[in-house]
Amino acid sequence: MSETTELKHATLVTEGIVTGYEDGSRPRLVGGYCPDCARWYFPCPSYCRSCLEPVQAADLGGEGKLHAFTVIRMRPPLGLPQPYAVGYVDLKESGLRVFCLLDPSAIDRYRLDMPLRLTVSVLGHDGSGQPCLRPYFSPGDHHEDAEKETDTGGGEVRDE
Amino acid sequence: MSETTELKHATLVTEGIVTGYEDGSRPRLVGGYCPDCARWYFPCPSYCRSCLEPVQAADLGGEGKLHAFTVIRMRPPLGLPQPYAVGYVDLKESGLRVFCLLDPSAIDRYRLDMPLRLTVSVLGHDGSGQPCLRPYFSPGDHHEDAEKETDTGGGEVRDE
Amino acid sequence: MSEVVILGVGMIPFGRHPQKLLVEMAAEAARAALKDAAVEPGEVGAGFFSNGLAARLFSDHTIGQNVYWEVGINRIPIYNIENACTSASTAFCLACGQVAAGQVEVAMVVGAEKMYVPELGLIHSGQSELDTQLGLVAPAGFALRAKRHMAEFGTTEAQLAAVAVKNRRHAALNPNAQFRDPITPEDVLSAPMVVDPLTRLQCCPNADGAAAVVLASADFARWRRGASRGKVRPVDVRAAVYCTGSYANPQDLTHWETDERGCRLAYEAAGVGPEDLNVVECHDAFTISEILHYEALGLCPAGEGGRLAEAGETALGGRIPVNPSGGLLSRGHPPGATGAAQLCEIVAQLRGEAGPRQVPGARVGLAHCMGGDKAADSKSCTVVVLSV
Amino acid sequence: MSEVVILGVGMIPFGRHPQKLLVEMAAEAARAALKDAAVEPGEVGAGFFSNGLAARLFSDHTIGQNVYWEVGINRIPIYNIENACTSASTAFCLACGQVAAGQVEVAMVVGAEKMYVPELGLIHSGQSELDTQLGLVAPAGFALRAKRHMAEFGTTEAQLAAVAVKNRRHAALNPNAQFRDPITPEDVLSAPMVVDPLTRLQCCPNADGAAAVVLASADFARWRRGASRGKVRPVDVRAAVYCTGSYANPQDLTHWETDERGCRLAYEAAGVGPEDLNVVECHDAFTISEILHYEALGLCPAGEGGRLAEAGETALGGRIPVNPSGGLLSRGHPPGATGAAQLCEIVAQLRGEAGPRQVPGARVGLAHCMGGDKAADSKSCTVVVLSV
Ligand SMILES: [Zn+2]
Ligand SMILES: [Zn+2]
Repeated sequence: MSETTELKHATLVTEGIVTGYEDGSRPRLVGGYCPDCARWYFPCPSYCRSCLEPVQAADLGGEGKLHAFTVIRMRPPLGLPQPYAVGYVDLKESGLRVFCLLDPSAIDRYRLDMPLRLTVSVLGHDGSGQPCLRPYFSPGDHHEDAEKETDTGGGEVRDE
Repeated sequence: MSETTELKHATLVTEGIVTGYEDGSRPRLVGGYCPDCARWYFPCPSYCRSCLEPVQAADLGGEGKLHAFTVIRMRPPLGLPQPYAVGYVDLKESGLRVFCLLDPSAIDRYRLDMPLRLTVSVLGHDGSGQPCLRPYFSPGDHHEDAEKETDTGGGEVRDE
Repeated sequence: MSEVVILGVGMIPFGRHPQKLLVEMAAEAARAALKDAAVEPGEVGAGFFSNGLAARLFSDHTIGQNVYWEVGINRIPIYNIENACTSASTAFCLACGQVAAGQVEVAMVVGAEKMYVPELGLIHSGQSELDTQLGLVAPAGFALRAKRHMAEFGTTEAQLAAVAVKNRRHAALNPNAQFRDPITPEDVLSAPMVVDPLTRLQCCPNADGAAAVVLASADFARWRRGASRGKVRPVDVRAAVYCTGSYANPQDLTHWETDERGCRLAYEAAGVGPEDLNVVECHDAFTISEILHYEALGLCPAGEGGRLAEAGETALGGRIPVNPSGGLLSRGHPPGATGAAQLCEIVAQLRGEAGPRQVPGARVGLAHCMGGDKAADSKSCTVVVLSV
Repeated sequence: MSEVVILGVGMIPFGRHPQKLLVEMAAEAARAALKDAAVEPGEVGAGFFSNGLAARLFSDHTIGQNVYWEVGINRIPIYNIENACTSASTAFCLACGQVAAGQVEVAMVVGAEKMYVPELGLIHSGQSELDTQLGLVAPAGFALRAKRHMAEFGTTEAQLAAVAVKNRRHAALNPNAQFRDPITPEDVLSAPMVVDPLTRLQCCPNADGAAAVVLASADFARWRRGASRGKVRPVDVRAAVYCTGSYANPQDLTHWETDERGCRLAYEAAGVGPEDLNVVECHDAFTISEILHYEALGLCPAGEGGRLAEAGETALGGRIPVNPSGGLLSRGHPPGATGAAQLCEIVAQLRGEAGPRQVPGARVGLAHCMGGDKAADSKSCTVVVLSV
């Protein structure tokens, strides 16, 4: 429950880039999609880069595969932990390759091509010292996640 | 004497632009002079703008004539008083027209073409809150000043 | 330079846009300009982005690439230009040069600025400059000029106020202007004093804003006009001049030598004189500025600028309307965008699309911009002459 | 582009200059370049000034005018250019374009940066960018590439280290380089880890620095050479290419498409290929960068960059010496100045004036620069080919 409390007092790093985290359902990235051009975007741009028309907000899911990762051991920015991990993640539904934070508690477990699952939680601050909600990927796939949810009897409270 | 104490603890707004203020002698602006090109400068540049050779530091004196003045009534920068006064001053020796602060205690006395005399004293801060020595011109000419010095029996302590 | 045309312009209303990022504002203006020009993103061969303050205010840099990619423009050279108040017009001069040289067929300028943030602070010539450290805030340099002009030529406070009142009257007719409610001379003169003799209503307000211009070679415009949509309404660039200060000492405060030189060079390049102009946008950062620019532009003899304003000759309906958009004084002044917004206005005027503020039959227009105080001179002056 | 030459170059030693203001450093480099070119201030027709950080660090802006006036240059157009690590080389490309078009006979580029101040903080792609807010500091983007390159091509930590060791060995021969003490592979690999697998000695250090280049038309150079001092030793500009990212998704992290495109365009413009090069300065911001640039430049096949470094082929005395100056890794990397410093080195090499680090008989040289991370791509790449 302490994490839930934190969630309520922290602001999201950038509005509109994730969904499904406030209500305990599955966190997913939100990007954009232009149906005319069949193009996906993350983050959602003002306009489709092909046709310059506004794009629809699109659920990009919370699952991906690790394309590259590294561990940042220098003095971290934005109150992030030292060390922390980042990587490029290939998103399952859209095929987009996105830069993202990786779960800093799993630094020793990252392997290329491993499945990842999105979390949204307080990680670092917003630049003015306020706690900040950031999306990050953790090891694990949808299947694992579903099992876990079954184990705990539902998705409302999760403490990974 | 309190002003003298202040002088010792404050830093000069920019190094090398004034002299004669630390020892109680007459404060003067320091600029540059290129003997080859017979050109005066304030502040002193790295090179003469005609011949690109280094210039000599040059005493520009402490006397001038008020070419233009105004009173700044907006929220002041750098801890300057509200209001404060600035102007363009035509320096006596070099003929240079320089931008400078004017004595804020004499705001009602400025008239075009009036004679002015340089003071260096704490006026505002240096941007990080530390008291800062700044040159500024006050009404009065050399002649007046000389009389005053005679009156007070010397130039060591002056409290204008 | 007759071979360069403006194909399209776009801007967002200047004002407060707290919900929009700088890049979003810029992209909105860029998209509008592309659509106005009927140019596809892939046709743009070079992009220029101008901004003055985002590095200091937001720790952002190399922003142009972000802006252009928001409207689908990538791969091409993108230039990030800063030049104080003339940032956008300097970018325009660079872009014109590349088109005139045949280095690109289509170029684009986007300027944007976001100023309504608590971090803004006072506008100055650079914190490391001695003048700044000696208290030279931006309005003070202009106030000193006003005081000399009043002393030497008898310019009055009422004449200064007339400029602000006129530009506000114009702004009421411009939906892109920030301040549109009419003001009276009394309002201007009784507003809080900022720097003697300039009251708050004589100083241009801050603004969030963005504006964009699409340029092309005349050949491209002809081809496009013939081949396609008929919507193409090119405006000829007759001159695009940029010069910097002379910094001579002593400076005469009643005019900027740089201003006069810039105007003269532009007239020479364009082959026109002040008598040929139908409409002018000039850099009325302060009321006194507009008066001094009248004189530099040759709209009146030296010293007569105040009387020209007071006589209404530079108002819509007058002999030579100046700042029909409302100018910096009422449209607001986001330095990164102002130079492009001026071009938006002149293009609208020359196309006959300026609606209730249209100067009837305008064929030749001029956009004038100045920026940066240095050694009692100006660091930059740009003058663009357009015609149809 | 064969009609543009470099007439003169100048720089100050990169390192710590706490006593010098940015403008002073820049003026020192500018003066040296003017003297090297035997050009008078009044002969310069356009000036470009490049800087990346001073607006954020010092609240300074519109700095170019201040710099040029310190060396007696006024009135002419002065352009303030920011483009991350390629600020100076982008300015050089712009300047080349104006000279090539005949818009000016003589142009000048001055780049400067002052970084050794407490306010510096971490280098990133812009604070408002989502990637920055998600923790993308500059070394991380390169480290991710290194990890993919190692995974796909078997590049080793020893090969990465070889780049740092070589560039330090070169720097020992360059009095303008910041770090000149030799280092061993063990030093490199045992240095503190910054971002896996890049240790501190694999990341370019900050620096205060300034560098300048004087360009002219070949006609001007011929006239000057004939008319005067014999000191004139022009170097031909065969290509000056600037391009920006494609930002395609997904990006292949083992190379930058933008890098390859920039190199290809430059070779095409210059009419040379990698086999014609005698000396290269490339943007070794990190050890992995130099390896990737070898491949983009065609100095070796894709994936072979690590082995090329390890084999010593890019060291002085090797097949194609890269970064004889010490590169960013040992000279230091002040973003506003680096692109111009690279040109200083190539010009010295082609003139045969590089002293103990001279590549014997160098006739064709290339300066390569990259900057700005965006969408796993680079925001800019510049490639300049020079020859004598
Ligand atoms: Zn689309
Ligand atoms: Zn001299």
